[in-house]
Formats: sequence, C-alpha cells, structure tokens
Amino acid sequence: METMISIKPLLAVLVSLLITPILVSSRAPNVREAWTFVAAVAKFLIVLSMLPTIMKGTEIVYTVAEFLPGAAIKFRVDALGMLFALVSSSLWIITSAYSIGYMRGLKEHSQTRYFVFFAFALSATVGVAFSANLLTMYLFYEMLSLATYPLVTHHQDHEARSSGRKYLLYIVGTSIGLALPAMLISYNLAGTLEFGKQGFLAGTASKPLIGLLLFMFLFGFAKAAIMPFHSWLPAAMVAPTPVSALLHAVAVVKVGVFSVVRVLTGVFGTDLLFSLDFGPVILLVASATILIGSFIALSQDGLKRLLAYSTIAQLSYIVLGVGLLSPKGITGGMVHIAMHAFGKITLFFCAGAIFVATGKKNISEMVGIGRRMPVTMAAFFIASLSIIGMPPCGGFVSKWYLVLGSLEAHQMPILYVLLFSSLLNAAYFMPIVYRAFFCRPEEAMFENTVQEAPPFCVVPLVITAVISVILLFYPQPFFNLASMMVQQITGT
Amino acid sequence: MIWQLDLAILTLVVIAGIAAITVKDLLGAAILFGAYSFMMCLLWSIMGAVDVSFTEASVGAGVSTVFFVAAVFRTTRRTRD
Amino acid sequence: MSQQYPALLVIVPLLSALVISAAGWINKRLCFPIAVAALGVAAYSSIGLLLRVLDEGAIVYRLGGWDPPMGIAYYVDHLNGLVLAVVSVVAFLNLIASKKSIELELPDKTAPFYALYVLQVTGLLGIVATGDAFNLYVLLEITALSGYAMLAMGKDRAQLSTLNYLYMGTIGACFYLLGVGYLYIVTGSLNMVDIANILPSLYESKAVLGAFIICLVGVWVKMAFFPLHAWLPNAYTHGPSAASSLIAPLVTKVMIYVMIRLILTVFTPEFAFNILAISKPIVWLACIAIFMGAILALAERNLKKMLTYIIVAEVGYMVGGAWLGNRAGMTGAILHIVNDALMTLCAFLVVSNIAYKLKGYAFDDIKGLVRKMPFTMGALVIGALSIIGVPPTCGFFSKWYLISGAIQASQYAFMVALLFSSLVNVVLFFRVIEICYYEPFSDDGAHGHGPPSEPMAEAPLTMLVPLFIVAAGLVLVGIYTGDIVNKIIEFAIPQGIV
Amino acid sequence: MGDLIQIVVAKYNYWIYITLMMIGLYAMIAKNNLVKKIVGMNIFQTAIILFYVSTGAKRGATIPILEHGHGEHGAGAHVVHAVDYINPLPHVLMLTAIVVAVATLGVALALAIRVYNRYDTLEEDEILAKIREK
Amino acid sequence: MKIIGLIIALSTGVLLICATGDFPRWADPASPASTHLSPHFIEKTMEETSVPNIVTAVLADYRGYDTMYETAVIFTAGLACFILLRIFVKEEPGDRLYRHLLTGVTVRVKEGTKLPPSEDFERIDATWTPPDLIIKTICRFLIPFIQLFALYVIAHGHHSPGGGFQGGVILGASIILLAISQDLRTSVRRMREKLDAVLCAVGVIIYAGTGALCLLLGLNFLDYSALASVLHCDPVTARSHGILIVEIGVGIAVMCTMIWIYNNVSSIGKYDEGL
Repeated sequence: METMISIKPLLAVLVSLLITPILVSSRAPNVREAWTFVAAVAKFLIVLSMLPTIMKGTEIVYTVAEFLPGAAIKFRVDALGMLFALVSSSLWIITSAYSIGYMRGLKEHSQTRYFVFFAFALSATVGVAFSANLLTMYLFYEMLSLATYPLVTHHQDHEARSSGRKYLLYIVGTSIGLALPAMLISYNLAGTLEFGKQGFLAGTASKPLIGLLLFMFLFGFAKAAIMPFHSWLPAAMVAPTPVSALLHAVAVVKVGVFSVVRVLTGVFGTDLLFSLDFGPVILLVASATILIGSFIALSQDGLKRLLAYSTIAQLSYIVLGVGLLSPKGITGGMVHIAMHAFGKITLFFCAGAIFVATGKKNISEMVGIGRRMPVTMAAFFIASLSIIGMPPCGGFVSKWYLVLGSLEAHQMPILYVLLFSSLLNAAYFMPIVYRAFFCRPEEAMFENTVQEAPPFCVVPLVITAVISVILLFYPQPFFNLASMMVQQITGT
Repeated sequence: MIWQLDLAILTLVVIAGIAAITVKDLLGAAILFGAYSFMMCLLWSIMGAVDVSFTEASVGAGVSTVFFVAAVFRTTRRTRD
Repeated sequence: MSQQYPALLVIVPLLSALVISAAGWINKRLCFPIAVAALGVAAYSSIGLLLRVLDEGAIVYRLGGWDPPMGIAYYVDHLNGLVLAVVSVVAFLNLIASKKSIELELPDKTAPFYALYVLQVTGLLGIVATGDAFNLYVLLEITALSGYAMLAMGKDRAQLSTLNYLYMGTIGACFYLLGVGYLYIVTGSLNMVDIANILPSLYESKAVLGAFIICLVGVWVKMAFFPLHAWLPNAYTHGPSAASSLIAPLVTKVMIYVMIRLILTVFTPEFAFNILAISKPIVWLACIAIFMGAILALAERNLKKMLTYIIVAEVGYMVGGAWLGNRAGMTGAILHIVNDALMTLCAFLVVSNIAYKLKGYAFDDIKGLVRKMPFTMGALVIGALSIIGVPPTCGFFSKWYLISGAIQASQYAFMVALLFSSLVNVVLFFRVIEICYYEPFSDDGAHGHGPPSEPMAEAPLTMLVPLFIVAAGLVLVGIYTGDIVNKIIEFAIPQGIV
Repeated sequence: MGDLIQIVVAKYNYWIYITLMMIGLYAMIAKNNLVKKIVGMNIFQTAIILFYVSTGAKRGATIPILEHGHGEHGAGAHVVHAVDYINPLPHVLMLTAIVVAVATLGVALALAIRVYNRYDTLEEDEILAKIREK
Repeated sequence: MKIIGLIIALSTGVLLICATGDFPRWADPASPASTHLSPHFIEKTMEETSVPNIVTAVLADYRGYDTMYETAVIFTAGLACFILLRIFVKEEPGDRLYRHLLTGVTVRVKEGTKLPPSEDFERIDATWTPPDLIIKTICRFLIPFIQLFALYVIAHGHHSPGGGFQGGVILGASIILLAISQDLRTSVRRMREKLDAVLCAVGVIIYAGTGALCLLLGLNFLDYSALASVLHCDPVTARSHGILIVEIGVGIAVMCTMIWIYNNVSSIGKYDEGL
C-alpha cells in the first residue's frame, strides 16, 4: 500500500472555509450564492481529482500539525473516505442550488448566516471523511456539531431553540461524555490514534475493556442516531428543509455512521471484533434500531418526521452491514451510505418542494397532490423505492449485498430483520404515493391554483432521483471503492 | 536574660491580646492593641532583637495605634462583640 | 544587556510605577504611555529571557552580587520562563485594552490606578522569577495590596467583598510565611534550592511536614481552591473591569505556579508524591472543587459572576493535575496555566467591552447583544469554545493532557469531573450564546425575524484589537501545543516524574 | 511529668506564639465587627513575628551589633565568633514583616472606612442584611 | 460562625503544636537556624560591608532586594489609601468660617465675597474646637527634638539599632503629632499633599535608582560595590555608603507614606481639619 503526500485533502477541506469571509462580507444575495456554487464545484472537483489516484490503490496523506506522537492533525484519503467525500461534495452542489430556491421561495431571514454555516458544515464533513486518525476525526466531528447548531435553530423561535438545545445536548454531550474519554483511553492503551487496517487496539486490552470502549464509541458518535441516542434527529426537523436534507440525509447522520464504521474497522478491526465476537452485539443494537425506527415511522403523520425515523432505521443498516463482519456485508453497508444518501435527499427535497408550493407538512393533507405536482411526486416514488430497496433503484444493490452478507455470516435472524424492515418501509411509504396519485377527484384537497415548486427546487430533486435510478445499473464508482476498502480491511 | 520577666511579659501579652478582641468598645480595643504591641516589643528586646523591637515600638505601638484611633473616630466605637 | 534581563523584567515596571504616581501630579496624560512602555519592556525582556533559557538552560541572577544562599537570587528555568512570558504578555495586552474603560470608570483616579496596575504586574513577575522563599512573601504582599486597592474601586458592594478578600488573603500569606519560618528553623536557609538540598535528611521530621501543609494551605487560600474559594467570586465580580481582567487571569494562575514550584523545587516531588500519601485526597478535593465550581456557575444569572465560578473550577483542574503525580498530569497543569490565563483574559475582556457599552452584564442586559457588538460576541464564542475544550482551541489540549494523566494515575473520578465540567461549560456558554444571538434585543423585535433593527455600537478599536489578538492566540497556542510541550514543558518537569 | 515540664519550659515561646496565633485567627474568622477582625489580623501577624524572633534567639549571645565595630572598618581585623551574637537573619525578615503588617493595616482601615460610609455600620451581619433588603 | 472559627483555630493550633515537637530547643546555639547562614553574616559582615550593625547590613545589602520591595509595599499601601479614600470635592458653595489668630474671633464670610489677604486669618470648619494650649505648646516644643532624634536614628543606623524605617516612622510620627495636637490644616500647610505624595515615590526611586545605577555601572542590580567608581572609594566602603543612601531613601518614603495614610484616614480623604 504505497502512499503519496499531497495538499489536496487540506484544500478540499478548506475551500469552503475560505469563502466564508466573502459570504459574510457580500451584501448582494446573488454574489453570495454565486460564491457558494463556486466553492461547491471547486470542492467536488478537488475530490474528484483524487479519485484516480485512490482507484490505483494509492493513499494520499497530508500532515498539518503534530502535537503528540501518534496524534496529529493529519489527513489520509482512502477508499472509504473517498466514497463518503464524493457523496457529500456532489450532493452539496445540488443542495445549494435547492436551498437557493427554497430560501428565496420562503423569503427566509438571515440567509447569509445560513450559507456561511452550511459551508462550515461541509468543510467539517469532508474533514471527517479524510481524517487519518481519531483526533482529527473528533476535531471535525465537534466542528460539525457546532456549525450545524445555528442551522438547526435557524428559525430562532422557541421551538427551534428548544430542539437546538436537545440537539446540542445529545450530540456534544455524547461526544464529550463518551467518545472523548474512549479516545483518550485507547490512546493511553495503544499510544497512537492512527486508523490501522486492522485497528490498533488488538492485543492491548482485556475483553471487558474492549467491550466498554466499543460501547462508548458506538453511542459516543450519537450522530449515527443509534437508539437510544436517536431522539435529537426528529427534534432537529424544525430546521429549514434543505438543512434537514443535507444534514440528515448527507452530512450529520452520515458523518456519525461513517465515524462508527471508521472506528469499528480502523480502531478495533474486524478481526478483533470477530475473535472477541462482539459482532452479534452490534447486530443486536442495529437491528433493534432498524425495527423500532420503522415502527415509529409507521405512526408518523408529519412527512419530515416520518423521513427522520426512516433515516434512523436506514442508518443502522450501515452499522449492521459492518457488524456482520463479513466482506459482502461490509461492502453492502458502505455502498448503502451512497445509496441511502441519494434516495433520502430526494425525499427531503420533495417534502420541501411540497412545503414551498402548498405549505403543507402533514401526510394526511396531501391527498391528490400527485395530480398537481406530478414531477415531484414521481421523484418521491422513485426515491421511496430506492429506500425500500426495490429495483429499479440503487437501494437494491446495497440491500442485496447486505442480504448476501448475512448469509455469508450465517446470521439468519438478520436476514429476516432486513426483509421485515423492507416490508415496513414499503408500509409507510406506499400509502403516501397512493394517496398522492390514486384518489377520486372530489377527495383532492388542492384546487387548480397549486403549481409545481419553482424550478430551483424541482430540478435538483429530479436530478437526484435520476441518479438513484442510474446507481442501480452503474454503481461502479461507489461499489469499487467499497470493495477496495473491504479488501484492504479483510485482506481477501 | 531574666526568664521570670520573660514569662511574665509573655502572659501579659496573651492577656492584652485576648482583651483587645473581647472588649466591647473599638477605641478600647485600639488602645489595648497598642498595649499588646508594646508588650511585644519589650519581649523582643529581651530576646535581643533590638532593631525589631525598635521598629515595633515605633510602628506597631505608635503609628498603628494612631491609625486605629483615627479610623475609629471616623467610623464608630460601637461593636457588638 | 541580555545578561540583565531578569533584573530589567522586574525593575523597569517598579521604577515606572513610581514615576507614574509622581507624574500623575504633574500631568495625567503622561501615565498611560509610561505604563505601556514599561510593560512593553517587561514583555520584551521576558520573551528574550525565555529564549535564552531555551538556549542555555536555567539562569541564575545574583541580586546585589551576593552568591545564594547569602543573598537573594533569581532562578529562571523553563517553568517560570514560560509563566513569566505569559504574565507579562497578558498584562501588556490587558493594559492597552483597559485604557478606555479605566478612563470611563475612574475618571479622576487614573494615575494612581495605572501605578497600582504596574505594581501588581511587578509583584507577579517577581513572584514567578524569585528563587528565595521569603522574597516571594514580600512580593506576594505587593501583589495583594495593589490588587485590593484596584478591586475595591468597583461599584456597589466592591469594598465589602474586597475587605473579605483582604482578610482571607492575609491569612493565606501569613500561613505561607509561617511555613517558610518552619522550614527556616529546621534548615536554617531561605533559598529554595538550598532548602531542597538540605531537606532530604529531614523528610521524617514533623516540622517539615507541618511546614509543607501550612504552605500548601496558605497558597490554596490565595488561589481560591475549594473550599477556600468563598472570597473570589464577589471580589472579582464587583471590581472595575480593568482590574478584574488583570487579576482574574493572572493571580490564581501565579499561585498555581507557586504551588507547583513548591512541589517541584522546594519539597522535591519525591517528598510530595512518594513520602506523603496525600495526593489522592487532594485529587479528590480537586474533583469536588470542579463539581462545585460548575454547579455554582450554573446557578448564576450574571455573566461575570458565572465566569468567576468557572475560574474556581479551573483552579480545581490545575491543582488536581499537578497532584496526579505523573508527567502527563503535571504537563497538563502547566499547560493549563498558559491556556487558562489566555482564556480567562479573553472572557473578561469581552465582559469589560460589554460593561463599557452597556450598563450591566447580567443575562437580561445582554439579550440580542450580537447585533449591537458582533465582534465582541465573536471573540466570546472563541473563548467559550476554548473553555469548553473544543479542538483546535488550546483548552482542548490541556484538558487532553489532564485526562490522560488521570487515566495513567487511574484517578477516574478526576476524569469524570473534567468531562462533567466540560459538559456544564457547554450548557453555560450556549445559554449565553443563545441569549446574545437569538433573544430580541428589544422586546418589540419579533424573535429576531426580519432585518436587525439594532444599530451596531461596537466597543472602540483599542479594546477590540487586543481582544482579537487574544482570541487568535487561543487558536495559535492550541495549534502549537506540540512545540510548547516538547520544547519547554518537557524540560520544566524533573526527570524523576514519569 | 518532669520531661513534659522540660518541653514546656524549653519551648514556651513557641507555645505562646501558637496561642496568640489561635486568638488572632479566631478573631479574624469568628468576629462580626470588621475592625475587630483587623485587630485580630494584626495579632495574628505579630504572633508570627514572635515566632520568627524566637527562632533567632541564641543562649549566651548578645545583640547582633559588633562591639569593636565603632570607628572605621579597620576594626574588622578583630576576630568575630558567631556564637557571641544572636542570629540577625530573622530580625531582618521581621523588620520587613512588621512593615508589611502596618501597610496591610492601613489598607484594611481605609476599606473599613469606605464600608462604613456606605452602610453606616461595621457589623458584618447588619451590612449583609442591608444588602439583601436592597 | 464562632464554632467554625473555634474549630479552625484549634485545628491549626494542634497542627502547629505537633509540628513544633521536632523543633530544636529554644535558643539552642546549635540549631540549624544559628549554624547554617547566620555565622557567615556575623563573621563576614564587617570585612564585606564594614557595617557593625549586622541587621542593617543584612537588611540593606545582603537582602537589600527584599527591603526595596518592603519599601515598595509601604508605598503601595499609601497609594492604596489615597485611591480608596481621597475625594476631590469642589469647594462647596456656602459661607466659610475664618478665625483671627490673634484675637480668636471667628469671622463668617458670605458666599462669593473674599477675605482681605492677610496672614493672621486661618480657615476653620464648623466643627472646629480650640486646641488645648498646653498640649499645643508642648508639642510645638517637642516636635523639633523628635525630628532631630529621627535623623540621628537614620544616620546612625550603621552603628546602633535603628535605620531608615524606624527613623522614617518617627519623622512621620512627628508630623502626625502636629496634626493631632493642632489640626490637619496646619500639618498640611507644613507638608503639602502633592509634595508628600511625590516624596513617597522619590524615596523608593532613590532606593531602586541606586540599584539601577549599579546595574548601569556594569554590575548586578543593587551591587553597591559598583558605586566605588563614583564615590572614589574602595568597594567595601562603597557598600557602606550605598547602605546609607538607600536608608535615606527608605526614611523619606516611610515618613511620607505614614503622613499620607494618616491624612487620608483621619479626614476620610477630605483633607479638612482631621480628627
């Protein structure tokens, strides 16, 4: 595994930070948004430019500052990080387009702050993706938590602030209370924090201590919304929809789950987890989250809250995949990061578009909306298929690999969990689509004045929907990255 | 040195000290503190610390007491303990 | 000239303080430039001194030309070189920042105030630099007296709380003096290094033990270590902003330094950690201090007073770290002296900016302040992040060392206490931030929607620029932690401690 | 019993200084009147000075002023024996301590006067009551 | 509170008593305190500084650095009392009382109008009480002698007990005595506030300046032997002279500070008639 030193990762992280002064200083909205676009595209291109190198199996490394032996501010781009960075940076472009439409459509206040912290959040996300050790990851993780706080509390009213408090309490509380001490303990055990191919904790501590650390890490990154540390996510739905879209489909929750995956593979190492057989523990937690999340989603009427619970459930697929500790399972989990991202962001976009166009938030009020907003609801349909994991959508690929993985690992119960949860997904998505399209005209709650949302809103969601279809037939970029990573991990 | 004298003065010092913090009148306390300091400086001169006792005589017994008295005149003599 | 840095460091401020107080009777406008020049020289020579120490190791400066232990000598090694630099730089920045607020709060007493200010800095620098146990006491008193005078110039109940501070401070200083006396009667010496050389034969003596305990208690009173902290919050809260923003960052930290010096140099670590089995109880006490400080801070509805309670908690950090008895903990304590001085300075400068523009700094007064003074609030956020301990601000790294020290010493209670106080700090500061950013400045503003109605009325530039320098310093120190630790603190801790 | 008396007699200065220090400390903590506290503070400090001076005492020695010193310093030729003179160092330290004590006293009194001008009483509890009712 | 105080005091006492157990016998010539450093001071002082009064030598030379700060402490205290108490009140409008010194009649001057410029009127307050004749005269008679004695104490500190502090305090006390026996205005007329305050600083400056001079002359701070080149004498005598110089500085500083503190305390910073 040869490595090359390049400043590109740092650039990829900084590019969106560097524009923040311009954003702050620029008074004219057009200038501001133009710059946002520039940054987004630049970030995407930088990430993309690293792709070939990674595909060649080379790793890109860059050390910023070292303040302790083994614990530096250091970037390393490997396949997994690449996968995640690709997803988030590409989606940022689309989301910023969408948020322009959304924010202008609703004439939201203090948009500058919004865009600035959006940029912050993206830097942090890519930083997490490229971090080479726990310390760097923790740094950007905290940065993300703090940068998203103003976005969550964007409306500044009482509800927003109380849920902001909840958000901060959960996220920062767990990261300081559990992840930080876990990190320190493992540093004092192993003397390093560098993610290794097979982790660095192997053979340094007794089984109970490893178990404790596993627990602390698993729940310490509460952004992964593993139950019982999940309830911040529905609360955070008060944020403007683009925020929910990006943060809860892409940035925040994915960062959380990405961190968990990183820790499981890079700190503990699959072999260690396997030998001490902690796999079942992870599987138990994950599948519990999946089922409970889906059940709660069934009972939701607010569209965004429903999506939030479905996110909670879907995230645990990824953890589950890694918990299977079998190559195919891990591959499936990693690919699911991408698949779920595209599917879920489409759904959020749709919810936002509906809100912009009609001001409706609840499912029960959306009868017959498909007639008025056919494009939106078509996209919604496709995306929900992807989430359920049915062809012709990308979600199918990842689900398929998860199933294979569970077979490979001889975890029959997990197989049932997967199938059952897919049924549940269908059970809470399909009624919406059904009501939207197939209802008698007199039931329709919308008069003819209602139109599609502004193009700025519609185009992005169409794009993402299309992409999530394409991903079924052409999942290679993400798939190859994932399988490369798996090869490195398992050495097979 | 004459240890009886030394002992006597030591006792006197303690008595003066206790009296200074127990007397129910701040002016009295100030004066008793002056007495205390003066005993102290006698004690030190017995121990041969001439410079110290000289300083204590001028500073402790002299100026400090004057400060106390001035302050008490400017505030009040009343005290509950 | 660089041979004379240790003397210049202390003498220039002293002389200029005298000149200031004399010049005040001739022309008030002379005072500030003189003070700035003096502290500038002090800062320059302290940094030069630190560089020299880094080059050629510890420096001994014989005052009066007498060899220690006959005369008084300055010992400047890596430890106090670092602290000297911090003290002088902090004092210098704060002086520049406080000019306006001094002129606002004490219009007719500026000259003596500057004189007292510089005297205070002189005392602090002397305490840090000196190698003589009794000399330290005298300088302690200079610091204390000038501090009382400055703090008592504040508003409402300042005098009363300062008087209590005076009682406690005197008790503390006298205890320290008594401890030195006990050391003197058994060793016959006052020079720290000399005492350290004589002590090993006397480790069993009860007198040495008594001396150690008395000194420690005295220093604890001075540094407001729980449960001896009662005087601090009121005294610091009601003082004038210039005074509290000088005293709050420096005095407690310098007393921590004194404690570490007592442990490391006077009563060698061997005695403090191995022969006496008191480190565990003290760490427990530190945990209680941290908990209490955090909880009391939660109860406050006043920004400045909240900060004073945070100081109490931070003192707990450093005492606990120093008494963990291992290298990591000691490193964390020393590093935290630097960081906490900067963090506290940042926070208190913010408070003095607020006090300069607003009538008060209670939570009700600072609603929606961000629209009025955005830059100050930005600095507050950075300071808050550092106090919470979010990377890459410096607060995180000292906490890192402290916690790993706690883990190595398997003092998990201390670790828990640290994490707990970090969490409480999150709550504290995000409460403040929420109030400052989201509360409508005036009641008519409907939850801050629509364009900000409040015109910007930011503090003058002379107050903002130092604030920004400090805020930037918080991040820079954080990034260069590695160098500070490996180049300075490594050598400040004797090899005996592992 | 006998050796107890021995100890008591051998160190009675120390016992007395401890007593005085306890008196002072008690006054500083327990007294309610601000000026009384200041008196206690001074007693406290003086007790410590007594302790130091006692450490300097030396049996069979005279005050630390050289006898043949008068006249010009050629007299330094006279040989001086340490046992003949009391240890001067504690005296020096205590000169400093006395001056510090009086300095502290001045500041304390000034503060007490300020407090009195504000609250019109020197009793701590009454002051606190006034603050609370404000 | 009393209970807590008692407990704390007693526990401290117990601690100290325990610690006292290992002390050397009181006044034991063989105790470390008398054998470690002091012999050097006692035996070497004469040849190193040519000052017979060892205390003075150690005070102002061996540990001169301490003493400089002790002077600074005094100065700080004066400054503190000043900043705490002094109130610069405007001459409040209203009638003023003057007293004719020879006849003792009190004249009330209406607001705005002025008194004919003459020496034998003195300004008084409503609370003015005539000073007792005997006390006044005796103090007037005593004060010069007190001051003379103080000067002697300062000057003769090399050879006999005394020195800067004691002399300074006595000098200050003489002025304070004047203020008590007559009134503050009289003493302030002798010793103006401004002069007093400046002299405080000057006193300490003399001390620190001497040290700085040594530093400029190429030796360490406060190393008086550097003065030899200035005073044209051998280093040892230079030390002796240096000690004298700084003692004078200390005397000035202490005197003025004592007066300063007294004036502020006794008149609550108003500088009226005082007690």
